[in-house]
Amino acid sequence: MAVMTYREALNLALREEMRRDPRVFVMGEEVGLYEGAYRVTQGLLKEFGEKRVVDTPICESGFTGVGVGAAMLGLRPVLEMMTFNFAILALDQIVNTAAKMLYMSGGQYNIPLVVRGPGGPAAQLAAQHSQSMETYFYHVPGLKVVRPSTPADAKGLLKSAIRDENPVIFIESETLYAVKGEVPDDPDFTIPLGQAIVRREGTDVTVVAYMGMMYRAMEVAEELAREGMSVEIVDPRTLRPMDTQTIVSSVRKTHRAVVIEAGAGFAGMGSEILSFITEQAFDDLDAPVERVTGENAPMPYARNLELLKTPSKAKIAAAIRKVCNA
Amino acid sequence: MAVMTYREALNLALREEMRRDPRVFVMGEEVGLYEGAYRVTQGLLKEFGEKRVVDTPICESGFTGVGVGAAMLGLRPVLEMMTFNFAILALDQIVNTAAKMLYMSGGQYNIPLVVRGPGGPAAQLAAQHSQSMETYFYHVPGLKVVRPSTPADAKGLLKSAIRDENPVIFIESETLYAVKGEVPDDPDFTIPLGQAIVRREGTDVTVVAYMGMMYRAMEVAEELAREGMSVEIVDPRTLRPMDTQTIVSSVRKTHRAVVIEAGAGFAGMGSEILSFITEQAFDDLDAPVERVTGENAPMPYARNLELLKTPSKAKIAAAIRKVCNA
Amino acid sequence: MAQAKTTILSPRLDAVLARRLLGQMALIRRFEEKAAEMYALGKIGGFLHLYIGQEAVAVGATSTLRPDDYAVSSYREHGHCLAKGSDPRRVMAELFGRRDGLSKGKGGSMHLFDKSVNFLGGHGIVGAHLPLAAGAGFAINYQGGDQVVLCFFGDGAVHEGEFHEAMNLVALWKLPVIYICENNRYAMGTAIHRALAQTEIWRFAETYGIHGEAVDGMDVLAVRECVGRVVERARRDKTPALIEARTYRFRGHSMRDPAGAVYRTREEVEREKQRDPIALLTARGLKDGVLSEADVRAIEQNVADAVDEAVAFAEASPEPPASFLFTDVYKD
Amino acid sequence: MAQAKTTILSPRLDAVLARRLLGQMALIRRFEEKAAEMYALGKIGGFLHLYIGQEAVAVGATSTLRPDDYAVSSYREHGHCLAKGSDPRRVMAELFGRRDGLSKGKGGSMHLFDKSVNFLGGHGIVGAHLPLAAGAGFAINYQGGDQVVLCFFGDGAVHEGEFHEAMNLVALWKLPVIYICENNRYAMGTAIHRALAQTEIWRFAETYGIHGEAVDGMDVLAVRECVGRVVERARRDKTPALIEARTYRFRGHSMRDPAGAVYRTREEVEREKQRDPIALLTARGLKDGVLSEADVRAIEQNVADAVDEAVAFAEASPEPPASFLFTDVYKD
Ligand SMILES: Cc1ncc(C[n+]2csc(CCOP(=O)(O)OP(=O)(O)O)c2C)c(N)n1
Ligand SMILES: Cc1ncc(C[n+]2csc(CCOP(=O)(O)OP(=O)(O)O)c2C)c(N)n1
Ligand SMILES: [Mg+2]
Ligand SMILES: [Mg+2]
Repeated sequence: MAVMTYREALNLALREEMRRDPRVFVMGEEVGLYEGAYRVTQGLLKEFGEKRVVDTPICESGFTGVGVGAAMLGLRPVLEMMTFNFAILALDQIVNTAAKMLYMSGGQYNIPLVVRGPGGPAAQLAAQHSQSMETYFYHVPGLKVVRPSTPADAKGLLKSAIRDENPVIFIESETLYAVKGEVPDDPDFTIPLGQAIVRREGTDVTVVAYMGMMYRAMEVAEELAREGMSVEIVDPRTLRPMDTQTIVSSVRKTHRAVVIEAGAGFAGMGSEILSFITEQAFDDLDAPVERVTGENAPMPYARNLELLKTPSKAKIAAAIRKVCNA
Repeated sequence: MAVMTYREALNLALREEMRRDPRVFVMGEEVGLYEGAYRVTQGLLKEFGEKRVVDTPICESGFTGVGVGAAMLGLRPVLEMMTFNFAILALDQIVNTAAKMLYMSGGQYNIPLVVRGPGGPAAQLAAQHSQSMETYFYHVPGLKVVRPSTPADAKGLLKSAIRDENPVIFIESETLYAVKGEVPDDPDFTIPLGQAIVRREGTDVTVVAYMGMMYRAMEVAEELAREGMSVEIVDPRTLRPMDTQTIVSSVRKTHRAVVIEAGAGFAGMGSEILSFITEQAFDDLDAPVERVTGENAPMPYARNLELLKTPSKAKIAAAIRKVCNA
Repeated sequence: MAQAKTTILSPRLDAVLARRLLGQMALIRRFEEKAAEMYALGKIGGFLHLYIGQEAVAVGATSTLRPDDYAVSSYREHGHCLAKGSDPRRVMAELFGRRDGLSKGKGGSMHLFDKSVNFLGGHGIVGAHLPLAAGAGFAINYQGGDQVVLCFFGDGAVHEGEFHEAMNLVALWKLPVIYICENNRYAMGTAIHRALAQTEIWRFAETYGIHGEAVDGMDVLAVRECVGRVVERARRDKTPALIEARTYRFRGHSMRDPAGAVYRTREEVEREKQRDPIALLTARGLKDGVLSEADVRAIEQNVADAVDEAVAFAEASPEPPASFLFTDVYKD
Repeated sequence: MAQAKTTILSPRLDAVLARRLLGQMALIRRFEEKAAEMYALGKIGGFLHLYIGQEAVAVGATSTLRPDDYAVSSYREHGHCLAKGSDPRRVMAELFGRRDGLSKGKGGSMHLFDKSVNFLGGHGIVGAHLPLAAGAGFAINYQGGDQVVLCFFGDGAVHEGEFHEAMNLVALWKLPVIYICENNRYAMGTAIHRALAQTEIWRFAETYGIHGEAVDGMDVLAVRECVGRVVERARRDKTPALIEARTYRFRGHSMRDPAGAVYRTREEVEREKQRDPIALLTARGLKDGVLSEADVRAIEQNVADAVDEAVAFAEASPEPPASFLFTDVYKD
């Protein structure tokens, strides 16, 4: 185990997979000479050369289409969206071409493509650059969607994503790149897509959260532990396919659930998690599942408003208390 | 009251609003000379001329941006997406520009824009042309999203959408254009956005459904009535803002709910409707809310598979029976 | 850059070539006439976009390819798919939505794919397959191959931003991709001058510093000569090109627009039909003495038989089983 | 179509004009130097893209406008917003995220909007505001006005498909929109020749049959002369144009790329700084005798005062109240 940042873990995953499989290449805006807007691709150009580390013009739809076409011929492209906000320009290529190609071709053309980059709330980047973008992808049959919260997950899941035969949307976070953690050295270490993880064991309530919200929930859990409450935290890690089983098992144990999401709430990921918990564990629930979501507004620039936009620790704690006292 | 088709009702709404307000204009692919791929804009070019009925090149992002820019200067554009599948190419303009402009400008520039056209499952149009597109819009703060099921709703809601000061996503259906119904003649007849309607009164179970699924649920309700079951059907009509109150009140009365959606289910509209019902009426529920959704696959072309893709009457009936027998 | 050449059926023609080109064009024509009948009978559903009138483009262009070269097209792709070598029986079965269709009945008319002949598909979103073609070209270079990619699209795709993105990328990266715009003067009901500020599509190539050329798309030999040249160059030195094939669709935009009479005149359609690519090649072959009347009849009989067989095959093929709804969503 | 002219500070210059142009450029410069300081102090957050080095483009171009004309820009828009006439105090307050900012603190540096001066905003998605400008032009024609729209964007926006869509639309529909590409040779860390197959951006105009022209973007008088010409034409007969202003950013892409040293050499940056647009105009004014050293000092003092006042105003402005999170999501 080495201790490294989330960013370094991603970088290592890319390197290892590029070493392992010559069909893997990295493409995107500023991934080469500039070494990545967020330095995730640092050193890759030097190690692998221009053939495999490809700087593109600013044409998200165009270069995503290039990735899909290259995948049809057997390559394994890893595309970087400088931030996932810009992936909306490539959404047609991702949803209508990449995700549906295997189906439309009756199984002839699978698209082993990874689209990765940071997404979710960032720091004072305002409405267009600070959004929970997973919502555009996780409902789409044919896609897989990953949101890795820790350095080890970042590495293990990115490697699985690259080895997957299907298009995988892999959304990192600007706010986590500097987070440090232990990461297995083994170049064969991978984490299967579709497996949730229990981040913290507890008996009173299950909190489902990922990325920054997972860390915030962990802090709240520690604080509530001092009051004698035992909070279990489950991180789905992959949003599609969702590991409903791990989450539902946890709820069956605790009989209570709180779902947290950074996004604006209405019809977000939290709705689905609340839904399948309620469907599958209705009789085990001692209280309705609570959702704590971002406020229903675009992201404001002003720091004080921004802080109000995403779920605060106070709100998370209140929701936990509410289900526990129900 | 006149009896007319859904298509005619939309056409009439456009005409009336264009007569009423010279700032309203219609723009899109084939809306003028060709009179609309689905004939919704029939006769408009003749009545209003080229200035107000504008054929565009095939550039969804470009002409949507034109609409947004024109709205900034005080016009009230009604854009037609030939089908909503192509709106995905304009999603950045809709989500990042139109929806956020009022907020980003601190209230200076509102965007009174309607984007309308058919969406949802159609007849053997396969994966790229037969999708539930509302999912890309209804979670976005700043947008309103309408799905009108009947001719009267089509007229009344489109008129409200055009008079609204905000961007409204108005998704019709290829499969409903020929449906006939009574439509008020009054040119001042409008239906406020954000109001659900009880389509059928009942006492045993609340079924929430819109568009084609609403009609299918009505047929099932009639069939089940013969068995003595009393099904209430609520049509949300506007998905954002959602009239949670009408839906929850119905559930408080019936104590049971089934939510139907044509889309692929995971993290769809049904998840949100299930969620708020469960949150707000948990103690009134005698059974967990059931979802009946489209299958989790792209839309196949073959007719027999296509029929299996969207919720069948049998599945809807089974879900209703299940919650009623729980 | 070169101006449109209206070389009417100029280049070399021998008996073998004449029979091959005529045979392919006639097959596509007959196939689609039959498909239209089957659509009217309800055997085919959804959208059906016929290629009738444009056959010289697909046939002339693909006739310059090696089997390991690639082609990709839009939703109007029956002709390209057949010209690339797909089995008409499996194409018809796909249109019927049957299990033995190229895509097991899941794709339909707009989404024909055939990996066995390197046909990268029929794509329904206007303009979206242009970057795909660039991606195929990218992969060829990456893999060190010398294949080329032909990408067919309509004049309507030029309206879309993806056209620009794709052209810039192939030019910038020197990808072996030939973009063939089939300018049939209409995008659905929109005449080209109502949609493009500049209607000489081949001239867009200039902007990107690549080779652009217009060719008479009703003249299969002219298409073959022009595309053959740029294909050889692309194979040799990776140079992309933009070819504007000037053609005309004899039918409506789709079966739902059978007449196409609002946006174009009957006279115009009749005039263009005088330049039917099949008739032009037949006349030339007869005149040059490389085809006989008997040859022509034999070809007609052959394609009629092949198409009848395709229909019989499609009819006989079962519906895809219900389980197919859930297969091919993901690959393990 | 015209080639790049390197008319160094050629056209007419009188004292009033000299003071006005120099004053505006100096204000923008000083404003942004101060903003950089405030960013370092944590008073400004998020992304901050400085316009330093490019001032001649915004100032020269907008100097040809009437107040009722429109301008729109990207995220690098402080200069355009100030040049269009916004109050520096409210701009600084916006950067600070304060209640009295142009957008009540909700927009920040990348999203300045000012309806009072017809500034249609700073937009963060590269290329996305090009169609907006076309829409403004459309509305002007619809309303029967004779205003024009200036749309400022970087060379990087030319990579995007929306560039093509917007150019085609304004050319096709004859909209009074002047597209001004500020070619500073880099899109973030990507030198233009690494991203565009054809780097003479003004030549893209040819494809659409509209007027294209390159101008020395360091020469405020040249910009003014060139844009003035196309603005008058657009006002008169609705002709759009594409102007390529050749310029250079002296700072990094944003405050997070302060050096910008990986992708360009220090020598290059130093060489370009020799052509500082403010120094060039000052020298010309002094040489022509329309500016005195005292004038220059007075201007410097004025803008320093104005910027200090802007900072004081921003500091004094309160944070937006919590309730503002939920206002302006919808308009009633
Ligand atoms: C992005 C997108 N917008 C609109 C459509 C609807 N549509 C299908 S074909 C077509 C016209 C295309 O014309 P052209 O490219 O000239 O091809 P042709 O049909 O003439 O072969 C349109 C508008 C679509 N499929 N995709
Ligand atoms: C669609 C989109 N893709 C990527 C980005 C990230 N990005 C912000 S600025 C920029 C470079 C733009 O360069 P240019 O247009 O030349 O403008 P300049 O910064 O030089 O003024 C990039 C890639 C973005 N904002 N939007
Ligand atoms: Mg066409
Ligand atoms: Mg630049």
